[in-house]
Amino acid sequence: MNDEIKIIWLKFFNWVMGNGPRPENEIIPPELPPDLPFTRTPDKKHSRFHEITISERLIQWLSLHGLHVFANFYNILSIIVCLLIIALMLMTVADLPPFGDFHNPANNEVVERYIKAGARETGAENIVAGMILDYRAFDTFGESAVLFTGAITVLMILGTSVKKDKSELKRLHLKTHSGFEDRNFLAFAPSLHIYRDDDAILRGVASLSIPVIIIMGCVVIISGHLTPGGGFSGGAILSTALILCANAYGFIKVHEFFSERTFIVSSSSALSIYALAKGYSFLTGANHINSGIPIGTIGDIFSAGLILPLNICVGIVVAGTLYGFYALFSEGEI
Amino acid sequence: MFTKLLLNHYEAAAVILSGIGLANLLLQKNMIKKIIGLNIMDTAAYLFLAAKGWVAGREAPILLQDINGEWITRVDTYVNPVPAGLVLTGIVVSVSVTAVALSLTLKLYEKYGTLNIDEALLAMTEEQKIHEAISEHANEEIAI
Amino acid sequence: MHEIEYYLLVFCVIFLSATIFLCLLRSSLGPRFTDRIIAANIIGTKVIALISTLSLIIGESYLVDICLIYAIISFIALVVLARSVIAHKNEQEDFFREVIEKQNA
Amino acid sequence: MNLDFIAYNTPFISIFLMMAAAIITPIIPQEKRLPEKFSCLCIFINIILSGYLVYFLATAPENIGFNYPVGHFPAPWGNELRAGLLEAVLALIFCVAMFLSVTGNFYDTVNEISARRRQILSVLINLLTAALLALTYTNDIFTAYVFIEINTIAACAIVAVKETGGTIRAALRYMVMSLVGSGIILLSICLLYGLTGHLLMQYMRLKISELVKTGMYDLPLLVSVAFMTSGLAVKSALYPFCFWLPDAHGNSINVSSAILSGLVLKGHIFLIIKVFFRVFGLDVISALRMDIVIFILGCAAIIMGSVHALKQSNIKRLIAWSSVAQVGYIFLGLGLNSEIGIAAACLHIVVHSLIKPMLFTSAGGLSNMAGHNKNLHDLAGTFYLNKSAGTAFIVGACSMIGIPAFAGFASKFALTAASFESNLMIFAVAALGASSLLNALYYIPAVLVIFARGKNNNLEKIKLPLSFHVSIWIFIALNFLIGLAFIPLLNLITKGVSVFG
Repeated sequence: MNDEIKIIWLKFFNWVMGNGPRPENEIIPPELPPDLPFTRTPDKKHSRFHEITISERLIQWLSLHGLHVFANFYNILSIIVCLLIIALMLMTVADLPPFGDFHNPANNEVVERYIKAGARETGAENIVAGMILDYRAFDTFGESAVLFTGAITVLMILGTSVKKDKSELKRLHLKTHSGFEDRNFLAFAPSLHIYRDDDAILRGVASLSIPVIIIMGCVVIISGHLTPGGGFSGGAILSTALILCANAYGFIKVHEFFSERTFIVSSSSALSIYALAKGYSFLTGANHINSGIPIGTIGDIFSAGLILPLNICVGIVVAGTLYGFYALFSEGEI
Repeated sequence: MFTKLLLNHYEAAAVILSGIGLANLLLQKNMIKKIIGLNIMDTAAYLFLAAKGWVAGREAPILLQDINGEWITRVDTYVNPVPAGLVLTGIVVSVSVTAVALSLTLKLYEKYGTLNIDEALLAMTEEQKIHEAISEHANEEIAI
Repeated sequence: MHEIEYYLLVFCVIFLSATIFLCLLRSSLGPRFTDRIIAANIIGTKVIALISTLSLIIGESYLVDICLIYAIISFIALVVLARSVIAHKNEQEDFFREVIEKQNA
Repeated sequence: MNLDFIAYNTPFISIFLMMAAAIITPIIPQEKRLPEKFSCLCIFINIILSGYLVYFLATAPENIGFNYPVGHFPAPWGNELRAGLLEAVLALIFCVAMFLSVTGNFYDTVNEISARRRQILSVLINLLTAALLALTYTNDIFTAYVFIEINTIAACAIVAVKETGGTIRAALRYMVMSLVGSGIILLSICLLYGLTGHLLMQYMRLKISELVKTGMYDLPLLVSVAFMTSGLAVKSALYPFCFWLPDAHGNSINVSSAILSGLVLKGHIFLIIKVFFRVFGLDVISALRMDIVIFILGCAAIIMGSVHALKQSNIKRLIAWSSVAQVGYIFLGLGLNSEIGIAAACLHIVVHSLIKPMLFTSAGGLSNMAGHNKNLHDLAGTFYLNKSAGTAFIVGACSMIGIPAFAGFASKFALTAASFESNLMIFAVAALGASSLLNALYYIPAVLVIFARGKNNNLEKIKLPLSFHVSIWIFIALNFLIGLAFIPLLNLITKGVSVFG
């Protein structure tokens, strides 16, 4: 009985550790060495300098005796600091107002107005959409600007530098990590999206699903003021359609209709329209002038004043930006 | 205190998560893992905010219709919409920040072939030494 | 909703969460890269089931939309991962072949 | 309320103008350096607008400032900006410093980076200006968070704008440190929202004073103020969190160093002042003992920043470490926890954001003469090749040391005067004196080096364009203006601080 349990436990343990018996006809690539962790620490000693200076001697001594002690000390210290912070925060949390109680300070007159008059004043059925695009629209404007900043920065860092030759990268890699055992070829970033003949299944699935995904994204964007969703989520869905297209049909295919120029012009112009619309609304609001934008009946598609066009603008920007991130990270260019 | 913690269990989980993120940040040497730790910290803050907004027994803040087709705008029907908006903003911010940090990491790897910022420093000082050696050599040649 | 149905759904949620943990274990321990990818994909599938169960429990139909979007995103994540693995393998084999040729020569 | 239309709309228009400029800059053609000229033009318009706002508020019969609702909804429901005398003065100074550091280094960016990157650099400069102005004017703590993030990303990007290994590494380090800061700030905002239910500063303050009276949420309040302060202190390089700064400021190109040191840090510091003054109130801060902590850290920063600067041989790293010390002065004024102390701190913000860009610009001009070498001993004799840069460097160094008639003296004088009213007087005066001595120790050799006629006699004179000389001389003129006539400025700031809370 005891042995049986032991055997079952052993089997489970082996399963967890991945040592279980493998099927006989499984293909194991013979000559490749086993997986290593994501990165590995390279050799301590770079062999280009043969003179030993005093500092190097000190480092050697430390690496023999002191470094382990120091590293352990640092690790233990940071664990203690983290535990202390967690304990402090837990004490703080225990002092906070109870979870889910409607007497909490957060449920005050501000929330009351958002719920009671939100639909009447903004025309949006979705109270959150009305809040972020009308009551607190300046935050959302800043948020789009953050996305724009991020896109421009990534474009600058990854997109405009001089492309290194691949052999140069390999040389660099071999210089720092000599030897076979290293399999961490992040720098080699092979071109992922070439048109390949053995991708027929993926292309079939993509040709069916890309229109559906695009329709889904458009629906989420357009009904942003009626249901959960809006520009940001809809734009993210649209960008997945672009990413799927790049995977199935090759990167060049997407490049035909979505180049870097398209990206910059579309997001700049969409954000300009956004800025103009919001600037008009902010200025008239601050000077107590009626903006004259009709609110419409609650629940219609064409209602809620500026929220629908703003959502569309944000959707364009987000779709472009997220696809741009993907393309820049995988290919180095949009 | 423990009963209060059980009452505020969402917030407690959030602060523990943020502590885990901070520990990741301090202990990991790999930049990508550090960025993951930062993201965990951000996510913990969003969990905290979302927990702040919830009110027991109320619906999500999207207007409902009653039997006559009228919009229900009573306060005791919906939860607090403000944290939802703040979380939305925060998520977009963290997406762009993560993208920038990752792109810098990629560049660092292209330069030095390592994801560890200290090893990059070692490689950088060695490069400088080579540069200085080369320039000194050049000066000597001119002098001759 | 009937009590029994409610408890059944809650049990489903708990069971799914427990199995998600097992998948997480596999995806972090997985000896091969493919194991990790499959584990991650199974987590995605389970999360979709979990969200739909939750939408039944809470009675919010909006959550079903989130299911759809989650399905799209997990599908695309799988495609991209698989493709990067293929490209990675090809590149690696080329590289090793090159080095071996150099050593032989 | 009979407010002038332009003055009333200035806070919003100046932010909005810079953001719109940033949005359309990527589609401006790159010929004839149009993007950079466009951003200079926008900043210049902002200078005029802010100057008019300062004039308007200073001459108004009751200068209490005004709240500007952004959108159609009044205060607790919508976002809000606030413009008082203090904010207007700071915005004016930030715009002036930004304009002069961009024009002063206009020649330098051509040598350093490609045309495509220059276009993106001008986008980033526009965004940084917008974020700084928004941090100056905002009255809503979540808006502040969003603009802090814009500031962070843009600041990291302008460090990495020239792609070398050092800048990438420095930018990455800066990024990680600032993201830790942002995470902590976000947690603190969550806590504050949970406790007060508001995001606008004056409403938060009302709620917090109620809470302090009842004594209910003492620990959460303490934790939230500590987190907010430490998060912003990481971003503004207060001493123990400042080790990212010399790398970031020392490695990047001149215009980036000037903007980062002179302006980006100041935005975050001003936000700390805002949080202390407008969200918590000085009495709550002193009840929670945060002022002592800030004061001690400020003193440590003053001493340790100067000590680290003594060890540097690279001129840009020297100036960067001196920034750490100067940030310490501001925190020292803040830690005195009185209105007059905060006025002195604000005066130091003004002074430092005019001196530091000048020092970086002139150091860039000098090192340009020595073949882009930044080591101190390579700069020997460069004064004779570039007289205006040399003069500016001397003026900046004298200011930093605190010699009378230079701008640095004004803020040191104000800080000393403020410390006389505090019971921490001895420590404050000791720290100020010690740091003046240390400043002299590391700035005077640097000044003497550029006069030394030594081994570098074979250097050729390179003619720099007019924009550099004009900007440098405007910097010098502003320096003397503040140094000789700082009493009216201090009065203006004191007035602003008295209506700030």
